[in-house]
Amino acid sequence: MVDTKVKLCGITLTNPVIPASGTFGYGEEFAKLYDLNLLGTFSFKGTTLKPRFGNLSPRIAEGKNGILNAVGLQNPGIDQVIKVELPKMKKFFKKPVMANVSGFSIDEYVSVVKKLNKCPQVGWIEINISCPNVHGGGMAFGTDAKNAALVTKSVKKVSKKPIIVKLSPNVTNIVEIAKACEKAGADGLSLINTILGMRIDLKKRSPILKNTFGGYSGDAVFPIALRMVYQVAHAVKIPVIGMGGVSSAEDVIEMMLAGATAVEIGSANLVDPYASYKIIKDLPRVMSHYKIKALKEIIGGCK
Amino acid sequence: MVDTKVKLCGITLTNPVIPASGTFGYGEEFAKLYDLNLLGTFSFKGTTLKPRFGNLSPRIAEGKNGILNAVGLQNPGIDQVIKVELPKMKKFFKKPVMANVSGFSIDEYVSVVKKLNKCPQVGWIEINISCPNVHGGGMAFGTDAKNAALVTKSVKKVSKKPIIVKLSPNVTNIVEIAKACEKAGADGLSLINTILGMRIDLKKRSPILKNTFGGYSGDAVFPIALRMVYQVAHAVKIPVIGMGGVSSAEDVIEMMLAGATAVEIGSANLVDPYASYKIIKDLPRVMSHYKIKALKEIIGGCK
Amino acid sequence: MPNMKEVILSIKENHPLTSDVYRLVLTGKHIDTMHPGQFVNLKIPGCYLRRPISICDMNKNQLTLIYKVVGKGTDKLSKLRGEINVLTNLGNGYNLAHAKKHNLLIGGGVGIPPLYFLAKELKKQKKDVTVILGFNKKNELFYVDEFKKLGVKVIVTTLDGSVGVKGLVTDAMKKLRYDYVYACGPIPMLKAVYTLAKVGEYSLEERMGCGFGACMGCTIKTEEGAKRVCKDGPVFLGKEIIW
Amino acid sequence: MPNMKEVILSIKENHPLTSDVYRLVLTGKHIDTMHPGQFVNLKIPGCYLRRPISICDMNKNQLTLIYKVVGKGTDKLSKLRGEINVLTNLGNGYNLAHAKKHNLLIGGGVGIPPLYFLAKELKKQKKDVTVILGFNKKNELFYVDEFKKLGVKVIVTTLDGSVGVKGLVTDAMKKLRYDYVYACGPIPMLKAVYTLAKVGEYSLEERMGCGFGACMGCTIKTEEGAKRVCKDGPVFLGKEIIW
Repeated sequence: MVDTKVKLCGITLTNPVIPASGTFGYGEEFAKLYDLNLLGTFSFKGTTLKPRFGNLSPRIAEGKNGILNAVGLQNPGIDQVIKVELPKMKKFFKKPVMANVSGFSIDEYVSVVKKLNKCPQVGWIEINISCPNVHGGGMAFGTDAKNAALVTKSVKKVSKKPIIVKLSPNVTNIVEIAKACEKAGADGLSLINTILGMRIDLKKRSPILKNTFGGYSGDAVFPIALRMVYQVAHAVKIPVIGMGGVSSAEDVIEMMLAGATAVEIGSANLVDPYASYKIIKDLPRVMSHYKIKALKEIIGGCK
Repeated sequence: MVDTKVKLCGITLTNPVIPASGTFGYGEEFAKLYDLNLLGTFSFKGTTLKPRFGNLSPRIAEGKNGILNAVGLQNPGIDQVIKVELPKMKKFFKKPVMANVSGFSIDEYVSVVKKLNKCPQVGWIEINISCPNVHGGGMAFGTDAKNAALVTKSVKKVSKKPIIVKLSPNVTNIVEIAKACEKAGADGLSLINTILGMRIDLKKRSPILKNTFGGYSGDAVFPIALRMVYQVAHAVKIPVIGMGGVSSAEDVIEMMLAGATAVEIGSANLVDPYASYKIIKDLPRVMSHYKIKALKEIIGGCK
Repeated sequence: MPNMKEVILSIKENHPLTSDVYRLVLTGKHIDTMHPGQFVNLKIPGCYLRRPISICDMNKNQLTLIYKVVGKGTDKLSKLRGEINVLTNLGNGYNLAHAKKHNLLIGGGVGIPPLYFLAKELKKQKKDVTVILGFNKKNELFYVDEFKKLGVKVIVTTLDGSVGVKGLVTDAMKKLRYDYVYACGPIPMLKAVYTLAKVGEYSLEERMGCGFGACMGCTIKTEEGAKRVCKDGPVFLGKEIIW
Repeated sequence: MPNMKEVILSIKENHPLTSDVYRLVLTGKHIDTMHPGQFVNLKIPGCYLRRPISICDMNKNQLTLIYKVVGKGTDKLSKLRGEINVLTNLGNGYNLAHAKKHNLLIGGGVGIPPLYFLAKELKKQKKDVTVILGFNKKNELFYVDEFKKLGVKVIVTTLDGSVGVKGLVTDAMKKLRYDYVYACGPIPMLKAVYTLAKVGEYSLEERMGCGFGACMGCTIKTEEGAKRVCKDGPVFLGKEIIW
């Protein structure tokens, strides 16, 4: 019997598989398909202080072995999430959930984190400083080491939960930003967010996405994500959550060998709603095939 | 009859299709398959002042809908290229060729450019400041605006040929670097070079590439390349050559709509040695399908 | 309503009805019963995103879809044989309980297929059904006879007048008596129809990421706030839509 | 030698010989005649890079390849049916003109297949041929009878001694008389063989980008400088290789 347990910022996960924010809503749609308590946990839809509609459509375009999205942080706002979504979630998800938070100012991040302190369901707070689809804030914080550190320090000051900072891949030196967040007190890091991309409609001769650009994710970005996870995991001491194009149990193991303590599954959930479930079910087989007894033992095992 | 002609830094190309450096050697292997004079031109293997063996193998890994390479600028050195390769090339290629140049110091770039001044076969010099697979030099020049400008200015001072600077996508702000090169006198820009990536051998638990990291190219990177070409083409006045995952006539047109004056074909030549030939043959059909009479008219046509 | 389900179906037929409109007939056990206006999401090898196609007809263990080849994805689909991975039971369809005495179904181009299934179900309920099928020109016509075989009144319009009423579907509407409208087609057509009819249900199209409500990729603004076309639609009441 | 050529071939057979070693038989017109030690490069749907496989046998309009399932690519290949895109005529093979009176062919595991084609051609030239086939254990054996049918002397070695000589191929070499060696297999085996034989031709393996000399992906250092395994090899003289 193989051991899939890992520890993420003091909380033990039965397995390292975590559906990623923005691809799993608040769990509702997937809870109808399988028991979400099989998951390590999941990161719910990026939440802001005020409700947001997001960008105008089209918000989605086909990449090449990936998807481009420019949703732009549509969410009902933190109060609604606490009042409606979390109680609903409680019925089908008994584990600590990861709260994903976005903001357009330091104050906004801080206010949302304060509200989440009062939510016992929330185990971790993932601070998204890397959304490429919103103007001002979002990625602006994630592409500059000073700003990244400032957000991290500010939320750490008020947070009663472990803070995991979600990093942007759209940078020259992700290690520099990772170290700045660690120094500012981050309990963990998650990477990569989507890569800024674009597609053009040849008939209309205009961008497919109303927002012109969108975040590129899916299988195609895996080698880039893996490289950044490897670089960051070797540069910091805090746990790293790897994500970016993970779609199989083999990918999960590759990410963990690169240094990931846990692994988020993103776009794969969109093209196959059972993806995270299938990956978890397949892990023991793949582990034995590669002679892995306990997943925690291979974290950063790539020599 | 459709018109595929474009003008690149004063020289007219019968079509915008240019096999990219590092995927086409010095043309010899492909000249056996089809008449290379059908091409707009091609950019020959990245050449340095001294001969280079490059990195140790393995130098190649499968991406996900792409290829990772860590060849590391293997080449016989500029003197050998001028003495042996260019005369050989003369027999099968009658058009001006694009010389791709790499270096590890400003002096090295300058010396190679001086030698190329004496080669009538060379129409353009593509300055590679973005090779991700060599330590020191290479990408170091391409990820910093000041260094990029310095290289550009130095080679422009001595060059008798149009200088096209090849940019790295591994940066936070490619527009800043593009503008710096334009300001320093670049006659054109080409982008994107490969994206730094990695794969791990699950059995050996070690990187597949001996060099650990490699440059990721192929279909997978197309949406990222297209975005950067669009950003750069809208920010500079000099011509931009678009490349990155182009594998069809449709892709060529998408790149041109984004703002590319010409388009380089890279990895596609490796998995299908006839790729560039097929794309050129297919262009008229796709142009009529999208009601394009002259390619030059759609450059930057994406509104 | 039964849940979304992932099924592998056999391609029984995948043939062109016109130069670019294809009929895809899928067979397999455990195909849940779906409702007119719902759609399925197809995994096409070589495409990352699934392609949503609304249901044209539904029989025991058999699903009929009609799609138009518009890009690389649908082109690949048109060449596909053998088996295909399908997500079924997606979206909310037309509400047949809203049907009145005289029901007018209006479809434009590739928006026509879901109305066939709807017309068939309304006839089962002994409802009076008139269908307006809008095309650009004669050689684009499809399924006209199939509708007639259902015993519904069929009016064809063509932009160039090569068949039936010359002009838009709205030109054919004016002369008709109806109490309720079910429509599917391009937004400008739907808007024109609603402006005249001021009633009914309209099926919208939007680029989708997942097709089951998870990614918020296809959200639109409605009078009742933000709605996901895939999960809260694709069929909306005319009065809900911000035209 | 004829040029590299892109051909679409039909998969006549794609079956396992052992738990993970498969035989792939491809048929089609205009398959150029290739030489022992050359390889072809296969386009596997779902993989970006082609997969190079050396030729095991060659008849009119028919090509036989033997490959081992080692990863996702070869796993996909093992499930492939119908047609496949192949680049033929790649690399330089063994030089049959170098053959002497007593020729020893040595193959290890999945390095064995090209030696079958070589043995067949050498027999045609009435050469004396002895073959050593090295495996780990009994259930990994393949093609032993096929070699015997060629009328060559066959010696099998297994690491665990479950069949034939117990040990490595080099253990079987010691007792033999030979003037020339042709070998293919893992580097440590080739090195051990050359150390003993000090003569012969050795087929090397390397991860390749293109397979026809364009990308410099598979370059190695040799006594004669940098060489591309795909274009200048995959067969090299023992004395060229830096061991």
